[in-house]
Amino acid sequence: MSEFKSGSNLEKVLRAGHFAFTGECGPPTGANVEALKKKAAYLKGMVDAVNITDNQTAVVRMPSWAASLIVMQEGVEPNFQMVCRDRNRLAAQSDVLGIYAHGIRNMLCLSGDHQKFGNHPDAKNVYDIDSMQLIHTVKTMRDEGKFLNGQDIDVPPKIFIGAASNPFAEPFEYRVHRLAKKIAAGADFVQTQCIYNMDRFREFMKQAVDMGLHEKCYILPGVTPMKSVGMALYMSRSVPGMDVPEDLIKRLRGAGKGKVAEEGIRFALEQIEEFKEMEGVAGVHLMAIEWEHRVPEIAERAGMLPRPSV
Amino acid sequence: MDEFTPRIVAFCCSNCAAAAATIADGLQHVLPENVKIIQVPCTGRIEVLHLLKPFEEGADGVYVAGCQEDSCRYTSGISKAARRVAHVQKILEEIAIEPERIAVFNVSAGMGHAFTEIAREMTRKVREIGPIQA
Amino acid sequence: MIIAEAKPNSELLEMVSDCSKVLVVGCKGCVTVCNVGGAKEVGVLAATLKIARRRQGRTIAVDEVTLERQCDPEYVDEIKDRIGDYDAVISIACGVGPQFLSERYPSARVFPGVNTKFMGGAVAHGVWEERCAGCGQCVIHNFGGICPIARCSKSLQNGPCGGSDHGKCEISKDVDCIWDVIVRKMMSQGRLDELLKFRPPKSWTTSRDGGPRKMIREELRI
Amino acid sequence: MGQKKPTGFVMVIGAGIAGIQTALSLADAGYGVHLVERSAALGGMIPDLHRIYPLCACCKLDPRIAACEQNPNINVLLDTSVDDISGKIGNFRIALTTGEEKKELQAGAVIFAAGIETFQPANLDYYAYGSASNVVTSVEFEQSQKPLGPNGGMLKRPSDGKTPAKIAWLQCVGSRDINRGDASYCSTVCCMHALKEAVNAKAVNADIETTIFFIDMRTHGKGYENYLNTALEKGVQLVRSKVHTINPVPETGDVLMSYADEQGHMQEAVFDMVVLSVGLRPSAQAIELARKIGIRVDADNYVGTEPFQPVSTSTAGIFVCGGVCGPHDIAHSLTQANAAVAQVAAFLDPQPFAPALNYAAVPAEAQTSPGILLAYQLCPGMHPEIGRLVESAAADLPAVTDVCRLDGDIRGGLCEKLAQCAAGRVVFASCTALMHKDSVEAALRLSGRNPFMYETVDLKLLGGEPAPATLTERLRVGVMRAELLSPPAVREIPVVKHALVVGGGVAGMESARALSAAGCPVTLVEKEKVLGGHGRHVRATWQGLDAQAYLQELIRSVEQDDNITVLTETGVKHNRGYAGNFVTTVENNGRTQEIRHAVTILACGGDDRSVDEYLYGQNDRVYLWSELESKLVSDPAAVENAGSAVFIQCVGSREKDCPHCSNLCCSFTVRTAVDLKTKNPDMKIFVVYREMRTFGLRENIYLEARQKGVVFIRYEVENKPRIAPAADGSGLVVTVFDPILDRPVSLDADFVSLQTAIRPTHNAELAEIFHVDLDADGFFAPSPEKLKPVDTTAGGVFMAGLAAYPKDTGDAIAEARAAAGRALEILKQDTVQIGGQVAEVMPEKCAVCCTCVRTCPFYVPFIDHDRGAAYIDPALCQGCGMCVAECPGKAIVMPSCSDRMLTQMPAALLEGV
Repeated sequence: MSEFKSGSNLEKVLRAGHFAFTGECGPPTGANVEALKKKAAYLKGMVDAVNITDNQTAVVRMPSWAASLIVMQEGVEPNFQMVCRDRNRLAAQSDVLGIYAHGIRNMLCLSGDHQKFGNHPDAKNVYDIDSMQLIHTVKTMRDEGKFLNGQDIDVPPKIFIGAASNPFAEPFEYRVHRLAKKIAAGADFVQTQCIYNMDRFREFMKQAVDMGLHEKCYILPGVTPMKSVGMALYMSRSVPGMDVPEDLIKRLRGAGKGKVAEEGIRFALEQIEEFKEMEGVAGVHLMAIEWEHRVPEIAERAGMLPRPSV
Repeated sequence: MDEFTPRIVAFCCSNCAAAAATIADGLQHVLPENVKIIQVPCTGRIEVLHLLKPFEEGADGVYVAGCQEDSCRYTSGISKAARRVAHVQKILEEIAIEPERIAVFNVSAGMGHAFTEIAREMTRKVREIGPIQA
Repeated sequence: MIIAEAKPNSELLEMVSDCSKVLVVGCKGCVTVCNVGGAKEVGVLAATLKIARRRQGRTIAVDEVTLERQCDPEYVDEIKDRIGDYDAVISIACGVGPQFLSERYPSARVFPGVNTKFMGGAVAHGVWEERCAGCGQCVIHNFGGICPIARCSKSLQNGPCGGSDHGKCEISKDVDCIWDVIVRKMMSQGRLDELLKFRPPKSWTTSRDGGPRKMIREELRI
Repeated sequence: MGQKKPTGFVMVIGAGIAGIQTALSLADAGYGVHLVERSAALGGMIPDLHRIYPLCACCKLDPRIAACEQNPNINVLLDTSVDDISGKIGNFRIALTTGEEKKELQAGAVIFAAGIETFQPANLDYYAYGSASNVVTSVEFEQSQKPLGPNGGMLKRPSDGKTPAKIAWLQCVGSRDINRGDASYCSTVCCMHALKEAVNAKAVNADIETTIFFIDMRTHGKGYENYLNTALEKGVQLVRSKVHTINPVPETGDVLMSYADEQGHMQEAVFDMVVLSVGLRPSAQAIELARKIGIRVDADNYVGTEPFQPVSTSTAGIFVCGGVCGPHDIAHSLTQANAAVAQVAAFLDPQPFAPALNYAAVPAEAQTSPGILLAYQLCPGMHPEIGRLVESAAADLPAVTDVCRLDGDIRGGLCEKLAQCAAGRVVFASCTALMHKDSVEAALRLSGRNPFMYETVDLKLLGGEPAPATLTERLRVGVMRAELLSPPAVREIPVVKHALVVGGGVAGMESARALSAAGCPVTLVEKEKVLGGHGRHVRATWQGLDAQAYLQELIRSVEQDDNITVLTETGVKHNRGYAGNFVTTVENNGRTQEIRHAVTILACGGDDRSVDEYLYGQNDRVYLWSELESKLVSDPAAVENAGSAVFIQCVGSREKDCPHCSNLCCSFTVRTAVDLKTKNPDMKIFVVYREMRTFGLRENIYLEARQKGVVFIRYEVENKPRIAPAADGSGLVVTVFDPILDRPVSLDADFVSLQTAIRPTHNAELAEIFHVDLDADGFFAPSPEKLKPVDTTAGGVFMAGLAAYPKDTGDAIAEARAAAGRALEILKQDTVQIGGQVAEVMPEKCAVCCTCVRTCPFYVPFIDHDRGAAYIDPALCQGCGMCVAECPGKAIVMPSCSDRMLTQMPAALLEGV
């Protein structure tokens, strides 16, 4: 077996052929370390790594790198997220060096939500480089030991490079190609947008497998349990690129009062069961947004426990 | 105290003017003296500046009387005029003047009576708002 | 051309609140064509200022002039004999105009009467859209002749992002996702492979990021 | 235009309104015209009239007379009688006597326009005319109504100068009366004439009682029925009766009228004065001349014409119009005059005396000095004080440099004044100023001024009473507008020598044929698959001639005419441009094409309306009249063998939802009844009617029908006839209340024919496309300039046939040719002057931004790359001003409605508040 690219827990789990299970945690909108630690505690031992979001939805929060360090101290492996909206290429490369220096080994490269709908819509965005270029930059830094300008890096950062993919955004037929492009640019693993439309995801995965993308990269579909009918409707109507089938909404409605959340979790569990069997799927990325305390239960019921130790 | 008589300038197309003349001839319905008419071939000829000028000269109200939307001889004259009136309303609002001081009316051919009605209606409305200059 | 929009009259009124004699300067260039700074608008602004002042029970003298272009010194020069007569000069040209006026007439108080928006064109009468960001290094041939720098909200060169929603951008249902347009066009032309090529980070030295720009054509200099 | 024809002058005999119109039209079309008048003045009978229906038009004749006198192509010969005419078509020799002097003139064509005389009732003692001074003729009464007449417009009765409180009109004096009046026909005009006199009497004093004693109220013309209804609203009373005798009441000077009412009961009534509505007779001298030169004269002593050649005499090259060929109203006389022009143009090319009176091209530097001439004209009906007020108002207006009062000849008077003063602009104030637009423009042209530098001020509202404040304000605004005028450029645009005729019925085809004969190419557009229109349902003319044979010949000749392009199944989509240069888009099965043409004739037809009364649609023995006619054409035996028939008149007509009279239905009914009776004398025929309107010579067949035993029963609209299937199922029974018997009667009918209203079919749609107005009944409205019966409200657009108003085939043919005649006046010009209300681009200001290109509703502006600026073709510009308003660079101007005017008017107007 060849050398690990980063040696992160996530990389090891995946490389060992285990069905990976990652979680997600949003940093506080303040310096509330305790709250963060509390969230981390729910996740500890339940997942292989936790995505730490980067000013998600363009709302100012504790920085991703700082929160990553805190959860790491709590014994949880972070998956540091970085968006291109807020950094130019100088800051981006600098931050990569910084997180690596502090022991962070996973990084998810994103374009970032536009600031227009965040809490600072008057901000000027950066977008010096895009997510694709960020992936390529980190790869170049790691594998070639060079900055974007070609200058050598003293100690190159060994990062397990992640990318995002939205299998449902339009134009649909281009999505798998764009995934291929990200993999070519240097993505080691891919986490997708939350999946609800299983039919279309199956089709997407089939295309990916046909193109052999699963052999070049670990693909982790995203799962977000629906907490309520309102959430389902909001996701369906207001979140760009989200595909929530009408059947699912009906199913949640049919669950009856007080039982919708349970129905949402059941659907998530069914999804996870299917992903386990689906060709090319290497794990699941569980985005239990502001529902971290339910992760242990979901992990348990999904048969994900205990997490392998590698 | 004397009742305030608003000074009003009305822009009307030749179609309306003809209607007004007919009615005035036949039924003795004459325009109120405080309403002054400027006749144009079509209300589409009236510019934003033309609508502003009377206010600059001290008018308390301005209106445009044109054809029905679907019967403008020049097809889109009155709808153009209506948009310009809306634009002038926006300008008036921005400079803290009641936008209701300007309006647009549609008059069917042969509705001379309505034409004089409009003049009275506008006079009443502007009287309610009061003089443009305190 | 350069597209601009009129500033709210309330803002302009505030700008010149302490002035009693104002010159409104129009421009016969782009702003005339986009209906914001030509002779007609000069007249409208002048009348508006006068009406507003009348309402306040004050007077204001407003003169009007429309220059051929405010971005050439010869035309700016044309008002040299009268500019001293005014408390304020409102230029309703693009951002270039008031600056050329300020530079040429150091003692004049020059106010911008319009907000300069973007470089674009009329897609329909009364509807203008941005087309060019002036990045200084045109790359539209890589994208089916469509510029993602100017027209993608995130200026992505390897789009579209996950926010593309049924052909619309995540920022608004009224904004097309230009990457959706690019992808469909390239697909219809059978050139998808070109899009799959990785586009490395762009050099922004030629754009605004490279500092104030200047162009010298030696062969033209006198 | 066309093949070689002889050239020549034209002789017009008689200078009444018809003769004058003929001469002017011919001169406009390039002919040298000899206008011969027996009396010492032009004008004929019109100067005696107070008002001409429907509006005051007394001032319309004077400008025409002046135009005749001034036109170098009209040779006016007053005090001149025609002694003899010899030679033949293309080369007539006319022997004349002027005073004592005899001379001979040559002409290629002759038009008989010698007019009418009125019946002299002096011989009829039972009318007491001559013996009772308060019995006057309608002509005398009208003269006394004239404000400039002997009584100054105040009604006075002759015996004692007392203002009459009760006036009676007695109709049909010398008409519809073989026994005593020696004329069997109806004089057509007297009903309207009496109504007009009564209405005008009431206008002077609403308390005057006005009563009209009549047989049938014949208001069959365009707008006439409406006038009748208005008269009734104003309190004019009508008494259906037969007048027995009129006797003076010796002590009082009053007049006692004895009459039999409808039920035959004798009645008496006393009036302050009685007006005899005297009938019309053709000019005796003209008829004498006609007989002498061998022109056929008909039984009623009029020059004989055929319905299919309504203005032709029996001698080729000699035409006739006006009262000499029948008792006609003014509109019809003018229509005939224009038709005669078209007839002349068909075989004779113009030979002018002098180059046409072409207005010199307006020099670029036309005089447009800011000085204003205020010219005013006072209608005879106006208070003389108004003149003084105008003068004093003018004195307070500094911009007015000159003032003058015009009488009669507006153009001449203005020219004279302009020659003496330096004013560059004119403000013309008059009762209906718009009517004199042409005269004012012509005077400006002739005086080297820009013809569009004038404004009009309407004095009409001021009526008889002076209203100083209103008058002053109106003049002030008018003068101000004139001050703010900017001189528009005047351009010469070539006339497109092509005509468009819309509608392929009789009128459309006749127009096309007349234009083609005069050498003008025509495009004839018809919506349906075949030509013929409503004419396909017409069996016979009222004179009894075969209309189908005529129609087939007409269709054949139109289809074979190389000069006429017939487009069937084709609709009109769009029209723009000006008289002289129109562009019309037509569509055939989805394919569109553009036609360029100088003139348009709208002859888009009409149809008898369907109704849901009288069992129509429920019983197959009930026909609409068009259906009956079609049946008479296709299967006459079925109708002719019927045992009985009932004709019901005014069905769905002259009622609230369709108030006009359809004009020809009465004549149709009596014609059909006569023909059926001739074929089958045993057939019982009943005509159930409200008024029998067999006007003019049509009265003769009404008489014939009665003689043949056709029974006429009158009904009131409030008590309509009822119809039911016969009890034995054999036919129908019509029940009607007979006012003479004073009880209901039941009539058996094997079939019933319903004479329903004729209404226009496509007018609404075409009015919009061709920018013309409709009248209250949905027919094309006549030009506001009056006395132009075939002109629509838009220049260069004419009307003919049922779309203009219901009329029979003969009248439709006359009208169609008249429309062609009017059209030829434009087509014969090489150029037209365009200016006035058009937008113009000033290239130096144009930013070529395309705003005008995008905003013009008619797609006229385009970017002319050679000029580097937008260009607006003045010949196509419709003058709405949209582009002027939209242009962001203020590069488009419209002198007739300038920014200067619109921005300065508010201040000036508000000054007056």
